Amino acid sequence: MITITKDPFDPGALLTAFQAGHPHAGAAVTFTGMVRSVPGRPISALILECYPELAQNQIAAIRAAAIARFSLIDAAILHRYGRLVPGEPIMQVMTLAAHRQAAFDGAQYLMDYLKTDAPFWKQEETSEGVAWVEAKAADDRAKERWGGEDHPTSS
Amino acid sequence: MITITKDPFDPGALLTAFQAGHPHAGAAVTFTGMVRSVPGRPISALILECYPELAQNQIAAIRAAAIARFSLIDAAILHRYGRLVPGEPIMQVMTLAAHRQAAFDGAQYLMDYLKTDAPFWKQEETSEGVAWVEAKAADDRAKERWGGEDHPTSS
Amino acid sequence: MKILYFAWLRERLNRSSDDVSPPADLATLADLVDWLRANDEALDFAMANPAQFKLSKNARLVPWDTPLAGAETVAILPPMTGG
Amino acid sequence: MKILYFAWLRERLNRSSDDVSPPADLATLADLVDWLRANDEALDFAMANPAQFKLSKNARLVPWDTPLAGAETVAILPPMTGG
Repeated sequence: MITITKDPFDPGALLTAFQAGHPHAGAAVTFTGMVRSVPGRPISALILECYPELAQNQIAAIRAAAIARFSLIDAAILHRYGRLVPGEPIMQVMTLAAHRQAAFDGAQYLMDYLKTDAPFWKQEETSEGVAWVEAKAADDRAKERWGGEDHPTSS
Repeated sequence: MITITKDPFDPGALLTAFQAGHPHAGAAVTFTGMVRSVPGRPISALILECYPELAQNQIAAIRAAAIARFSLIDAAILHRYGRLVPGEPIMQVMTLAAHRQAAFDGAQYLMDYLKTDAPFWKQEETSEGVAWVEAKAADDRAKERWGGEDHPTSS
Repeated sequence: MKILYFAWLRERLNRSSDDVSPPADLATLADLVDWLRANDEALDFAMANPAQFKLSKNARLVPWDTPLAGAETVAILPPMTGG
Repeated sequence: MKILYFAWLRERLNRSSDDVSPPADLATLADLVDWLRANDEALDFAMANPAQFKLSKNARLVPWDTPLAGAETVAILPPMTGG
């Protein structure tokens, strides 16, 4: 269940569809990322560029690694690209597991790798123009807690 | 937003309602706990006993502690009691934060304390009868990663 | 004063609550538990491992050494298994 | 062979792709990048800090020392900022 799309999505409806029909799951974790605008530095939009074929392959590999590592029952990832306005959901990661720690760890693993290894690039649109969002060193560090292999998907 | 109820709930609808109208949030984490039945040892139901007044006060205190500790924008907890069948959602925790790590940490903190400090008691109903679920030492240990104060709500 | 029992403690005692009038010289909730156990063999036996129980006073979880003064409802809580 | 450029690299080069015919003696993707940079001053300048870029071969993220053989599409990827 990997979706790379320009279309808006409904986080709750996505969650309901994902959880349906898994009687052996005891725990589900959902992460939703939204376009954020803060009063001190408001943005009018976030524009995401994507390499869709690579995103599909890369996220499939990250998902398979997460399922194997944390014995997940299922995992799903949706990621949008295009122009999004503040408050709009950008992406959602969902995990299902027997127990809570695996569901939490699986979701965090997916997020940490998506941040650094999925081919999306953000631009912020403000009253002063459009500027590329810089990659964060903190995102590279977050990945290291899982052992930090650089390319879980290269093999 | 604390709900202690015997009524079923829709995890997706709850998530949608919670996320609405928070333009300063960049990250939302949702944990859903479901009644789990495994083929080797199937259960026909999970019966939860509750002390509702204490649950309300206790969860309010845990929620306030989580909001303060992780600078959450909001947090909501719903917990059911009564008789639930496999596949049914038992409870849901939701956090909203500026960034993902705070949303994840807040949700895990809430779960760890709910497991050991919220007055619910589970019984499993199988073909052999009804038996109380034993508290897990692992749940006490999970709480310790946050410093492990025994009663965040006693003051 | 109302005493509440939950889960397997309630089952062992075969009742969910008691109305009691403890003596005025009890200082803490721990003293109250001692007094309750001294007057109830089944409760004494069920609480043989007291460290596993938590206590609430007026629907607030509190340490065992909390003063008994002002307590209208005290609950004796076996290890919780929510979430 | 198709070369793809994304994000600010695409903007700096003012195009999103090139069709190139690299010499047959290039062994790895790293060699391909060296060859591309040697033939394109703007790309050479934009990739002054090469360690920050990742590469893909036929829509798979791969290490820089991956053999070039079989490559139909190679993408040069600035640090990603998804999620």
